[in-house]
Amino acid sequence: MKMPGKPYPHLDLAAIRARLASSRGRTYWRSLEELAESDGFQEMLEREFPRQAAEWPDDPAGRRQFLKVMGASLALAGLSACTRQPTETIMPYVRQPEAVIPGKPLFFATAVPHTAIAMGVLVESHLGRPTKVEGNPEHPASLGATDTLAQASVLDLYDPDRSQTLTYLGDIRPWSGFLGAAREALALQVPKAGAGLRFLTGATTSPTLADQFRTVLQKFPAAKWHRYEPIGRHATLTGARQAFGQPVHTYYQLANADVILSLDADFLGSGPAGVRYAADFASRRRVRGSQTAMNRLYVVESAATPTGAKADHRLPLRASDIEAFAAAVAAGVGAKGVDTSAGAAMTGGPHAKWIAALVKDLQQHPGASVVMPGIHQSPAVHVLAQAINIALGNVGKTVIHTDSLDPNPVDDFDSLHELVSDMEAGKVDMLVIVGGNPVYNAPVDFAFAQRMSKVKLRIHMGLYADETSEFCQWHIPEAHFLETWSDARGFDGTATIMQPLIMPLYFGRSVHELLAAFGDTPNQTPYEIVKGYWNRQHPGPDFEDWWRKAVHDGIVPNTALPARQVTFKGSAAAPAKATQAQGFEIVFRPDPHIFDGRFANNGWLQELPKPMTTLTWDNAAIISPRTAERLNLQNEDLVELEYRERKVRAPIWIQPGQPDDSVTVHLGFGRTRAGRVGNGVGFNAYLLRTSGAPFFDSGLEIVKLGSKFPLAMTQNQHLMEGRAIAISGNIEEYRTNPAFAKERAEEPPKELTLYPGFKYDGYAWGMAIDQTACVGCNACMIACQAENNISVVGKEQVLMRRAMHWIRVDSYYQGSLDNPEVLFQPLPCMQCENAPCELVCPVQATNHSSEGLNDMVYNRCVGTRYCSNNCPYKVRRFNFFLYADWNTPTLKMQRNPDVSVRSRGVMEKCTYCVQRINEAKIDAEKEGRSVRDGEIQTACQQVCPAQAIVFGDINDPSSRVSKLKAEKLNYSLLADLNTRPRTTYLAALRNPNPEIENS
Amino acid sequence: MRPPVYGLMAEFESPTALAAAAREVREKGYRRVEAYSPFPIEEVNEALGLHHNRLPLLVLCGGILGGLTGYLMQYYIAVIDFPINVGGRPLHSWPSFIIITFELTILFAALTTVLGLLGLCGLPMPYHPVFNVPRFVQATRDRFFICIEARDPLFDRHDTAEFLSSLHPREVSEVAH
Amino acid sequence: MSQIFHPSTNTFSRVSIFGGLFIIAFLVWAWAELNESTYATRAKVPVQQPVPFSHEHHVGGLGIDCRYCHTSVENSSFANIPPTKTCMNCHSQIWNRAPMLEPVRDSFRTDTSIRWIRVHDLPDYVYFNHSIHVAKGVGCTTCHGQVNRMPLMWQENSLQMSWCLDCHRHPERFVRPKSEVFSVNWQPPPNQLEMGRELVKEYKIQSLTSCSTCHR
Amino acid sequence: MAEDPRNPVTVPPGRPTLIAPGHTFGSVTDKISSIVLTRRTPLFWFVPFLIASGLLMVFLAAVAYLLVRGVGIWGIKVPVMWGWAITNFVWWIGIGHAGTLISAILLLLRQSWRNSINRFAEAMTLFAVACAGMFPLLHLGRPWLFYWFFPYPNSMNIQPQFRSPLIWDVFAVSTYATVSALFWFVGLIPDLATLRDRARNRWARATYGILAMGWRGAASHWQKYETASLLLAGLATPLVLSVHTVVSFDFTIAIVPGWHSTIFPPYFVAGAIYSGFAMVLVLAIPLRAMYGLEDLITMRHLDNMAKVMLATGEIVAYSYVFEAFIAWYSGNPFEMFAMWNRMTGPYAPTYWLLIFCNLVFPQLLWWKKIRTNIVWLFVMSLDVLLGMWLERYVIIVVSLSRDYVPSAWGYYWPTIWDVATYVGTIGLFFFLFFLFIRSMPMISIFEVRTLLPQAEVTEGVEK
Repeated sequence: MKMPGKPYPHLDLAAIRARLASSRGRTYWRSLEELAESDGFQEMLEREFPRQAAEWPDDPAGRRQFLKVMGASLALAGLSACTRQPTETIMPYVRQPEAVIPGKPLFFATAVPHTAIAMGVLVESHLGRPTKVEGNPEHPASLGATDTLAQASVLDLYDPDRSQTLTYLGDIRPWSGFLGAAREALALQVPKAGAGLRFLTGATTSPTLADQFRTVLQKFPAAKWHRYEPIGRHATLTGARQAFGQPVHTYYQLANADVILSLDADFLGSGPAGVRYAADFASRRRVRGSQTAMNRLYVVESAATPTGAKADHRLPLRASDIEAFAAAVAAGVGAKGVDTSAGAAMTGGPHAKWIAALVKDLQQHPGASVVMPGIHQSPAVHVLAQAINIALGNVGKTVIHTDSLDPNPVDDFDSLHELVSDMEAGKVDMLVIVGGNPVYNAPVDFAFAQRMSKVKLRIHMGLYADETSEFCQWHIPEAHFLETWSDARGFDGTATIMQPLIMPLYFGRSVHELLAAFGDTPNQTPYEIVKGYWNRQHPGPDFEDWWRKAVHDGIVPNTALPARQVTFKGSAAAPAKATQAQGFEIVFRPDPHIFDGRFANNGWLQELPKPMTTLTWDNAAIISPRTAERLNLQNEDLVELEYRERKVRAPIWIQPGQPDDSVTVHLGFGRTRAGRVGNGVGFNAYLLRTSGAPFFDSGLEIVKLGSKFPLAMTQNQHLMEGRAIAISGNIEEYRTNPAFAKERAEEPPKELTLYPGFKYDGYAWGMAIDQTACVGCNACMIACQAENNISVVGKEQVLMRRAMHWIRVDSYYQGSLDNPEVLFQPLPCMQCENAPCELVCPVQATNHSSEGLNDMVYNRCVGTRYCSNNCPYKVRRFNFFLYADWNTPTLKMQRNPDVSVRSRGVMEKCTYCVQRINEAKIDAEKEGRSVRDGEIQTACQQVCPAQAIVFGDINDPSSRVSKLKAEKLNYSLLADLNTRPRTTYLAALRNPNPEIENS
Repeated sequence: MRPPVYGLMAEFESPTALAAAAREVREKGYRRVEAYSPFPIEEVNEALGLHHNRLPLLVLCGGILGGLTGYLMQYYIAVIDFPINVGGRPLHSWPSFIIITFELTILFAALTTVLGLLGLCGLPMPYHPVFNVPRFVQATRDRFFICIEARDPLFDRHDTAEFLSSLHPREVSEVAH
Repeated sequence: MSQIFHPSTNTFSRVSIFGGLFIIAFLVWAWAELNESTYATRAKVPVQQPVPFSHEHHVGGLGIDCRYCHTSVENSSFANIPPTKTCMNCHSQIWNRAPMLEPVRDSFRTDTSIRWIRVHDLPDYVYFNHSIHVAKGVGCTTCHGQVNRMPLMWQENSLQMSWCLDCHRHPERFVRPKSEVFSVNWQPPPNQLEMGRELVKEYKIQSLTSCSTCHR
Repeated sequence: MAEDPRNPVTVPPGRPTLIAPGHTFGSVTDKISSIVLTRRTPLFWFVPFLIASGLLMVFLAAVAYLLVRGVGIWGIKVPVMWGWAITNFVWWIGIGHAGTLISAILLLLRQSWRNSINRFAEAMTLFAVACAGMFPLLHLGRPWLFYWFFPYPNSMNIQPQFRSPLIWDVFAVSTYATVSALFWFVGLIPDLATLRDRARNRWARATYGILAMGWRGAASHWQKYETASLLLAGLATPLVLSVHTVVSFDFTIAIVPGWHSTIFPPYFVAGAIYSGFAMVLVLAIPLRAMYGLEDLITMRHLDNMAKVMLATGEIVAYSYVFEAFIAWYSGNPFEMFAMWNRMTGPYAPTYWLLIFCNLVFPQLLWWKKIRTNIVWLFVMSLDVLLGMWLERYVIIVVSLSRDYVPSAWGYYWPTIWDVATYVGTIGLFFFLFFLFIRSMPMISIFEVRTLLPQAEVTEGVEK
């Protein structure tokens, strides 16, 4: 199979215009006037020589750049001018806080709320600047790891585009001004008990907030509190209500599961519990020596996801067919109280054997299996899944039911619909929107903006002055979660008290403050509010200590929700209607990185390659190869998607493993008021999304437009060309010949050399990467970016293959084009002992440390780029332009002070987070001991949910990394080149079901 | 005591004539003789007894010096001054050091050649008495000159002039200082 | 023809050929000198501060220990510049009216930092850690000179890479007993070398010259 | 001029007629020096000179913009970190081989036909090397730090890394440039003296006088002068062979499939001479026409040069064949793929065009008719120049675009700035070359004199 790369020669003016028009990329890093200037420049360029578009990173900050260079050349002319440094000042504290030791970071526990569900984290703070998010090992949702969103959240904090002022009709107003206005408006509401008062928030699990709402609603009984999440737990909730008659919350204990069936659930590394699930899942797949037990994962899915890639058996099905599939399985396992008639279509169909084998497998593991429905699936699927789990006796063992995390949960679409109709009916005088962006992301059929205009007083609180605030009189900048006090619950109910790391940078207000304004104590600080609430929960003299401990640990003791016994009522759902496939199916998915669009202005997330497609800076209409052939579509072809008389234009991406006749579009793009990074990136799929079919529906038409739209991929070639790159095998293979990977890698013997090698006594750093564990979530890439001050380069530069990530996660396909087997391979610098890159550097800018690190000395590099040419793994990254931002103050605050910020013309690369190594070594030396195993964690290792990356001293035979490298599965990448990499891989293993294999 | 003139110069029209003249001048016993021609003429050199010169020896020394400089510099820098592990290669990677050793050998040798040439010829010397002879400009075109210098013991302003004219030159002229 | 050149040109031309070589040699030498000069390195140049703080007086005269102000020198990369509070500990009592100290009092009153001028300023791509050096028996004065003789602070050494390497290559020439690390009057004993070698063994001092020791 | 009865002008039988009959010392001298000393510059000089100057401006603009923005303005990317810049570097260096080769090797081989072409061939060499030398500097990410390539005592105590072929390049190219310049200048001295003596304008006389350093054609000087020329030739010969060998090390030392090959050094040298002679022909053919030098640069010269081209061309052809064969024979999957990729990959058209230009088309040179046909020769030379440029492009770009790890594969495409920089250096080259032919004797006068029959001493030395 050929993954079509860039056509060659690739010259397409229209596309380049589109490209120029489409993306802003690095303008992020520049001030507005420069942005304007850059646009002019680009148009000029476009007129002059369109071919060149790609080679502008976006904004030639002409004059400044020029002066810079003149500076450089003058420095050269002016002899030692280049060696003399400008004068710096030091500004010490006036009164130094006790805890603070300048030069040493502090870590504070808090939580990252993901659709209000908490993941406990520890945030690194340098002299009061939060710079990096790490997982909180104590927290059930984290266990020390984190995900992409948590890593990127710190960049959101410093985003210069966040709204910075409280405004009324665009004019700046003081907080008191707002309070006054609010009071007046509320005064009118008092007589009618708040009948005209409406609140709209996103989902929430915050006990404090719930409590505040309770008081407010007591004061205004007729007021209503609506909740809307575009990517909410709609199906889960409705399914639960149907199944149990109450909003039961369900989560899974994959650590106890031998067989897992995912019904369109992308549970690995995404979603609020994704990190924990990935950890538990991987924990059951660690094949070591004679320990060859593995769990088995079946995935039935409507889009190519990392979870599907990890599956031992994957079945691509149109989203609408999954209900039938579930019914078939339910019938197979003899689930009670559900209508499984729809299953007949499947059991009679081509997948009959598959299903039979699956059912058998499930039944062989009662109480040790899990069936997970996807949040994008229909409620019916959820009901069926519950029924199957009950039938398999999984409840209480691998499937846990608890009370809802949200005290009184509501269905997103019902709730929003109610609000909309009230607004239409003119019942709403005062609407307070907190956090959400409904104007952008509400279902189109609600025509939210237009109906909202009927509301007299419209108040919006948000991190950004976004599409919604444009339609509101009042906009209140919201405080970032790292800037204020709050609390939230984890997926299992564990509550975390979120403490601020820094004063609000942009005078943001917390949602608690806002609600207080509607209560009787308008001037309470968030601290007082949150602490007050918890004090009421824990009265008594020991509260202070209790509070300190809870805040310090990042966990409120015994707040996890207890498991509940619930009785299955059977589904009230009508049996699935046979899907009449008129037209194509359209599937709406949140973007893996910018989610529902709220992170659209986050450069790290925009440039982070999406799993599988490695697409950056865009979304696409993803179709299967077969569909593409039928419609005669190529990658990057611009098409018009027409669905229920609504149209959007989208570029095509052909994704192997995508079910046929089904188009997956990612939500969250096409923002108009996201900020300089997010504006106009991609197309807005919400324009097709209706409340009737929020996640999928058939009836889509595709019209080819004939023009092209370039998509910036970081990987064009997903075939290994029969080379031993990412080696994989079956568990059976391993049992018969554990060393199969080593044999394929052809490692030459160490003696095979004319010259004596170098001795590495003392430490010898090395890394082992378990490809079986890696779930391809890309968290390592963004963690590395945050830790090592890696620049964002923008779409044009990614198109030029100049993305800067030091570690990348390659995905390779093998097998059939329609349902390929996918392998993930994280690729950091291999730290070769015989490094080809070092040999060719003319100025000794890269060479070996005494501990075997392949050092890169940025300040010595002159930029011949020879090292990159000679690197067989291509892990070196080059600053073709001045990528790093040397101007925006807030972005400087984010930087890790322990890592140099690279300048133009310099090569950079992974050095195993040498700053962390040095720190640990110094501490150890001072204590007169040697570094303990596990004391040093590289950023990529620390973030990895599946613990696929292990780093340590390979001279210490007892270290984890040594043990892994001793495994038979361990092999070196391109070993036959005799580069002697310090980073090695454990071959990927799968545990297929023989019955399906052989059929 | 400085003789009144630099010497006497005879002009010929062909290399053959010059060679013949040179021979006779030598036979007559003159030693401080110089011939001038628009291109090198071996016969004249022989006639004037110009055989070997020290240039090749100089160049050899220059070359050896260059080679040593090249290799020792590299050895010192890579092994002694700041030994760094580069791609696991030995500090003393002699095969890699050969190229620069070679280049510096050539460079030094070539520079010695040119400087040696200038030195041995006493160039640059933009001013020289022979340029005082008006027709000497033809020496770089198509005329051939022979000049007996006044410093020669046998030199006599009158007799030498007589003798030169006996060689059938185109013309004989005195060379002022 | 008439001569084009005056006889003197012979001398001129020859001199100029060799003179050229000398001029180039001179330029190279000048460049090298300039790079090492105190102009480029700023060594030995007293720095004017907003408050003319005298180490001579406080360290030499009053004998205050380095760590009284530079609190984090033993456990952080940064030795710390004392907060205004530290000054006020004493100067709220003594010299509490001295006009010279007005900036200090002002800072304390208005809660704004004093803007000290950085004296020892390494390039941003160099990562130096005070604590480990102190812990391994590198005395303050080894790098900072005898601050107790400095009425105004100046940078004692060039702080150039070659200077760092001197010690990283031959620690035995500079280390001293840990007990003496903070003593400002300590002078290397005549048997420095042999003592040094023993201390190097005793303190397990490694001679770290890998690039990533200082550059990341 | 009046003939001296004692030595009549007689052409000894069998002596090759490298110079059309009828010439005398005076006539050749006047003919060549008049080109320089003539009062008014001919139009056919101005037109190309102005075009070249225009291109030079383009070059300066491109370089200025490069320094302002960074090498990102070029099409380079991961994995193809070297694009046109290095291609041009190797191409120019290759061209720069002909001059020294002609003057050095042919001198040692006593090929007297070289005498009337070596001068401008050497000049061509110098200017080609000048153009080549630009690229290694310009392609640096931080060009202002180029001096770190040289070992010198510094406050960082850090020196160049002598295992890197790039450092070898620095030494090889600078040495080659220096030696070629010396060789060229030494060769010029006697002719400068001639110009000094023929110039009317006193400034011209002074200038040439200074440059001639007082050369007066003394026999003792001539004798040392010839020794020096032989020594320089002897030194330049291994040097000229080494330069492109070293340049080829840039590739052979690396482990990139398609680069890591032992056949490169000889094959690069042959290729260099190939393109070098092509460039000499490209210059010589119009020159002799413009300045009516047919009687000095005769058909025989052109024929000989064409033969050299043919010979080196065959060596290059042989190398291509063997490169492919070895790739297959080695059984190394990466090598095999690299070769297969050249032939069938996305850049296949470039490869096949290269094969046509360097391997197929030049076979016409076997026919004397072609070799002695001005037009054919000129076209052929241009074709070879193009072919040799393509060869380097294929080696560099195509090999890099698809190396070991498929996930990193990517395709290079030049930007307008790549083109501008390249075209710009061509401008620079001709700018310098036209200045040269206007101000210096483009043919070695004194060496041409020796080719005249009159130069023979006809009577026996012994009596």
